[in-house]
Amino acid sequence: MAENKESQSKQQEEPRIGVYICHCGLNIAGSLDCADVAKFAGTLPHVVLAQDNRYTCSDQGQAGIKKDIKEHKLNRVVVASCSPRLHEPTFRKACEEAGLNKYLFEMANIREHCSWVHLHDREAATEKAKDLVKMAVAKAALLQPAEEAEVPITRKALVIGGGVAGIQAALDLADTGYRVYVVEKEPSIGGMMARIDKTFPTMDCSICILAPKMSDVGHHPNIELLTNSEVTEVKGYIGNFHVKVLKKPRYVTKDCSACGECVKVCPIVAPNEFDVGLAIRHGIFTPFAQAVPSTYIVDMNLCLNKEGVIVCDKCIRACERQAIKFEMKPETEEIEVGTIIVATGADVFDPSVLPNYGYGKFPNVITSLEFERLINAGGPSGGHLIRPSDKQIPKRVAFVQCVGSRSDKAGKLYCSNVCCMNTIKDSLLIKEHWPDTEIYVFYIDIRAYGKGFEDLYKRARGEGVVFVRGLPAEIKEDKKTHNLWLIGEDTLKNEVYKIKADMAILSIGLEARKDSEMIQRMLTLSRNQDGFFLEAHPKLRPVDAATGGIFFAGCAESPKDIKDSVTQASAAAARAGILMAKGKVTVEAITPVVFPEKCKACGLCVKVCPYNAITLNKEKKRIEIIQAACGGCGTCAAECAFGALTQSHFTDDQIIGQIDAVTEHDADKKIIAFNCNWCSYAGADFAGVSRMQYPPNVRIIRTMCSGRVAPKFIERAFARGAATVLVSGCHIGDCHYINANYQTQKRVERLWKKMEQSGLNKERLQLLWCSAAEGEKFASKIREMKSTVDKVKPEEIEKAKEVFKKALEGT
Amino acid sequence: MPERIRHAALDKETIKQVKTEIHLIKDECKGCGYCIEYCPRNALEESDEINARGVHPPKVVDESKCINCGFCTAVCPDFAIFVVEKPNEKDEKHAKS
Amino acid sequence: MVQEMAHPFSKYLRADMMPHIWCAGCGNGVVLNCFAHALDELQFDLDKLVVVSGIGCIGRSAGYINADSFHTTHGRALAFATGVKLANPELEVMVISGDGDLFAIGGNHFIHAARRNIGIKVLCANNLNYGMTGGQQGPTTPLESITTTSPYGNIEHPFNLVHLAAASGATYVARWTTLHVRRLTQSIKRMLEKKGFCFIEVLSPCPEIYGRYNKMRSGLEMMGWFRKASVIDSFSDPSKAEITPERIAVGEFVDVEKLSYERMLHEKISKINEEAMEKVS
Amino acid sequence: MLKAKNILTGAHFLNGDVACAEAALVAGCRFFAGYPITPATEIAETLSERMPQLGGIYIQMEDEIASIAAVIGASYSGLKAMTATSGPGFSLMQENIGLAVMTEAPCVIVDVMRAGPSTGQPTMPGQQDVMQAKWGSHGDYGIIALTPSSVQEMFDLTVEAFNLSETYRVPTLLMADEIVGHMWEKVVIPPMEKVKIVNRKKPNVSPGEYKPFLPDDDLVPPMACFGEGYHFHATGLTHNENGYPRTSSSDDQTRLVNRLCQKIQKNADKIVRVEEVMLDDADVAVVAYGIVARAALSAIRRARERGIKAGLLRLITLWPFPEEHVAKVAQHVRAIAVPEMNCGQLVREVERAAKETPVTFLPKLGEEPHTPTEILDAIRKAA
Repeated sequence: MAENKESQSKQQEEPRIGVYICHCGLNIAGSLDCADVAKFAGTLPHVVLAQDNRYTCSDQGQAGIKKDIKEHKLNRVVVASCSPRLHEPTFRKACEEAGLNKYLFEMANIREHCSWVHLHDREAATEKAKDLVKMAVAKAALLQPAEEAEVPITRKALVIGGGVAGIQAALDLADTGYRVYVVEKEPSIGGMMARIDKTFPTMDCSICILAPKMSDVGHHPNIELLTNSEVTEVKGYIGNFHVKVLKKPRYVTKDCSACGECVKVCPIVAPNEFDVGLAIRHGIFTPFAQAVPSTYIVDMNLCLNKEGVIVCDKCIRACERQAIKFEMKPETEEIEVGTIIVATGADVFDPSVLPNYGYGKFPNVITSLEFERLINAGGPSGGHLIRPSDKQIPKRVAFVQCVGSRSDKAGKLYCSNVCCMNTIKDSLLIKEHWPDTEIYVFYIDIRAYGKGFEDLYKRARGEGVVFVRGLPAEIKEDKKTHNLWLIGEDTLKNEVYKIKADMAILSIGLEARKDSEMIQRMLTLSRNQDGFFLEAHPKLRPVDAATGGIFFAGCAESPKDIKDSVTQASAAAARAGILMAKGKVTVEAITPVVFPEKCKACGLCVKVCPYNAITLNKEKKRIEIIQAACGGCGTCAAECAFGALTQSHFTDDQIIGQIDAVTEHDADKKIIAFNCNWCSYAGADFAGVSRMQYPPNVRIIRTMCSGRVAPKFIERAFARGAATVLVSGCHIGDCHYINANYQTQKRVERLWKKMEQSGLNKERLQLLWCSAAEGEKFASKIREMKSTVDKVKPEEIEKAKEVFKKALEGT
Repeated sequence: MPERIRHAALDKETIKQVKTEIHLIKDECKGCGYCIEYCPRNALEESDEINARGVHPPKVVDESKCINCGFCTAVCPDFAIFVVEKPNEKDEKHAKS
Repeated sequence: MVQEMAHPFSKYLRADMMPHIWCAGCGNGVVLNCFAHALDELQFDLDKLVVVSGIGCIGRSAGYINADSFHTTHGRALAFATGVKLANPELEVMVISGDGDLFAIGGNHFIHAARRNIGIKVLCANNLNYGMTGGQQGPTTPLESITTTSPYGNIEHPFNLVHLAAASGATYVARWTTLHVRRLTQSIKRMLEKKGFCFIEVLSPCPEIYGRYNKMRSGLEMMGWFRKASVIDSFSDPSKAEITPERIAVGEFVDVEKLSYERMLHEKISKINEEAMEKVS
Repeated sequence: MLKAKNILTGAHFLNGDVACAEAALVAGCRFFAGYPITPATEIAETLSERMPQLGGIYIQMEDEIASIAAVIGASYSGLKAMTATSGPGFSLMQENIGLAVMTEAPCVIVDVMRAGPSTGQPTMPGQQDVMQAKWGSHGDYGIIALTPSSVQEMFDLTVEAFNLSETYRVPTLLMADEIVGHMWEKVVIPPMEKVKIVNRKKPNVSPGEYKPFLPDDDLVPPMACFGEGYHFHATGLTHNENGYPRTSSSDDQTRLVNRLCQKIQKNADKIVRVEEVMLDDADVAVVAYGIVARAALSAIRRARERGIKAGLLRLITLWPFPEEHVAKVAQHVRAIAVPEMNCGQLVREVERAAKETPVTFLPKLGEEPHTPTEILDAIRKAA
């Protein structure tokens, strides 16, 4: 409590606030008037300096702030720019370097929450920006300096995904000496690289260079490999993640010697997913020869032995080691890690959605991935490029580029990054085996930007591969011969082409994993509009997630080739390693502050604390806080009826300051939103990043957890004439603070009852569970509430003011 | 693996399809129906005929469905059904030549 | 579809005793089938096998197996088998009998044979009632089951046989149902490989008698119950393996090594004789 | 295997139970299963020490039912097997004595009779089980029962019991009494080669042809044992010559039960043994067995001193009952006296055989058998 007194003394000194409005190039300035906002900021209380600049986050932007702190004796700084989830750490650092306690810095999010979501209403956006700045300034005036506590970091890492990126990251960390858990949902690690034949530009055999790394992972004393497993729950925070992993049964134990006798007798046959179905596998199988672990696996969807009844025991008899155990059950392993590397990879585009290319209809139209299996000596055709229709080696082969990439009509807008070079490599492979094959490549642009790429491209041209600019409009098939016609326009010659080919290979793009959203929710990550995970900073923190202690590697973050994946993996490993080497991390000073004189020792806060960080000392009739155990949700402060508890940096005064600022005028047109930092605030960010447009009426107040939102805040908003209030948090069960959002639900429900009893339209108070992935859910909720705002009559506003007037007392 | 499978396997001919003979000792059957109920391939069904014990013994719906898992043999309380694997034609040919 | 061929297991059965006397859907045939199957897989030397049974439906199985066999008085199979095994330890002595025979009238012999760890292998077909005498309540009849002597519902707590066997000192204890034919067969093989006292309980449908009174009129219905309720819970605590309508814990519960009675006995005999010889010389 | 101590020979001072145990070993018994009970316990105790020394099996079972069942099992495994008990245990064994009869399992059951009924007087003598010996198990069957009146005879008859049991494939009972069992006397055991030992008939046909219950002319089927490759079946159910159950055929029932009775009846002359003392000119005969016969012997001697022509017919075989011998004696004497340590059991058989000749019965209960004087008085009255 000493700290508290000290801060009170600090409070005495007059706040001198500097406000910086960032243009972020045109990201902000493009849709609102930054100069006007800055001018307005200058008029606000305690503001001694307000300016707008192009990139506040740039070095010179930061230098400016530092200079001003010294010259203008600023003791508070407000930057209005992007999401604090992105740049708060940057600016806090700048303040510290200038000798200002970083807790005296505040941000207004006028990009994700304003300019990007109100692209077409400059005036409203500008007004909203002013409000957001006003709120920030109001809070800033009440900010207090704080010292951060240190928490230990568990020196163990979790790597999600066992592709080449995950493998590299795991090996780097394990070699550094950290314990690493690798979780892979497929039966074997290896990922996409294991399925590719050769790598560009060096043309090495892909599996030949990968297999040794795979077995290193399998045998490394510091690595625990969990295949056929999925991460089902992640709780905790940087340095202290509690992870649940579901280990699905293989029905084959480690005793398996991979002799393959079981496969010979298994009566069940199915397409092998690893070969994209071009080869068959059995009910018991190993996906490919070099699989790690080599332990076989039973596909229970196909196996005849269901519900614990062994109908067919051929494999059991065939297995000398008696390694087949149909008794195996799913197990959940709980692990504690300090850092997490997300290397979940990417899916490939499914071209069957493009009717004009006839994929799925015409047997001789295949994807580049299927090609990799065909040309692979270990593949279904033993390395012979044959046409599915007649198993003949094609004389004329066509490659079609950008299938599912760079298109606003079919597939994704972005360039998938690897397809050009992959096709060039593939064309050379064909030439190598069957030199007189005629090869056509239909493209938009050839992107051979990387080291050695251009040479490879030249070589392909040299070998007579014909590059035709202009994708085919359609592919036709000769029903009898199954030969193909590719018809389109050559945009260089400006003439229509109709080229016959025995086989067409669709160079399919990469897209975000279908299950990315699950990972996003569990780890409270952000994604860009293409669905790939969003790094903390595109330039300066390219492998960090916004959430501390989490890093990205490989295609999970964006499409990239093997080299880049490996590079990023090593980078992620290094970043995680730094944290774990330090062994401790400072946590934000957002723990509770107690005012003993007000405490009645009722023990309500003790009950609601998810971390049992509060104890009730019955003799002394007071509560005690265990700072280290506190997660910083603030739900205790929200629960205390006597104002004996508050959360530092999110104090009652500060939040009420924000509420009062925003409700000063036009309150009856506004939606006061309380968003939790981890899910719903990130969700609102996601809406911004995805440029989802919604009405400008909403003003978001950020709390760490929706559990911090005390009823009195909501009541005060209504008492000051707000039209509507939104309380938004993580989904029940996904709460970043274990279960603090149960309290949110209880409190809102209590208020609804109160509103009903006092004849208020309870629709004016909304509760929204919104994950970081649900930008659209947030946007549509705002649209919905806008219509409520329009419906609310003045007398209803007045009535609410009356009902909740007690909320105006105190503070 | 997430990709949807669009092409038939190239090596599907190479898979030996087990050929089996299902032997029914009809008059031993007491008609419990276990073989019919638990055949994973539904290769059996109750016949209309009435055997020496006055019950309907099973009949083979489609022998090609049978993959010789042998469960009927193992679960029959009356030793009234068993399956033997026919030698694969190809092998036979090899054997002959 | 042909008929001439002989059933693969026919050589393990006494052709002139077939067909067996059991009802349609009775699980005893399945138990017999699995036993024959296990013998076949082990290529077991039938000259070394003695099958001993007690009284009850399954008691007839001794007569059906083509090996030396003896059909004793009610409850005494184990006592008789004890004499057989001790008199000629080379023999594999297999007791196949029912829950009533082994655990009501024969209960005392069971716990003592298990306690001594004499190398007898017990295969118990548990049909939850006295089938041969028309379906009376017995030591394994579930609570509230209707039988001809518990017309108002059984109020006697049934034995949990695997718990009883484990507590009495058996070195191998397993429970399966007649639906788990593969695992049962493997269990029987395991049992035949072991040296000490072994016990396998097989839940066996009795549709004609038990089922008739308990809403499971067909073997299929009783097998359906096994399928629904069976939970494979190997090496879990046998004391928690009571059979209830909702849950039938199946699996292997005990598999330990312990010197068998006959082994200890014959070691003693050699020991005292060697000592005596030394004294003489 | 090596024998630590060979079987006992020569003259020894033993009690009846020990003599019985030693005799069993001489007879080739290598399996004993029993349950402690007074006054037979010493037989078990002796064999628990002696069996292992000869490589035989001693096991104490959980009760007498188990004991007799194990004995039958051991017999089918090819060993000569025995159990020993007294009244209560004998009652428990009855059902499986029936099984031994039905499955024709050679085995010996020693009943050292004590005073019943029920627990009665465990340490006191009695002759109250002699009828149970014949009729104890349900159904009709033939059985052999011997009764010793001295420790030497305890030895001799135990050997005899095994021989008969092996010869006729029938459980054979040695009906001793507490006094004979606990009495110490000199016993002379001849050298092995002088002792007559009989072993069961083995089949001389191939397993294929073997019918386990197809009798020879002596009505006794040769006996294969477990593990000899004959793959035969035996059951307590009525069975045919193959040993297969025949639960509803009256022919099989009649054929089997008749043979089980007749193989004893028809061979009775070969089985039955009695001792006749001074009967040739006797006017009064005493018919006695077991320890009582010894009092009877001195009684007839004292009668002769007093000029009464008395003689003794001592029954050694109780079952089959020595009918001819009694009838023959009855024809020459005026009266017969039958002293028994019960309320009148075997006397009924004597009356049946004696036809018109009057029979007086001397019952006796309690710790002492009849005194010679008591029997002498009876002889006087009869004379």
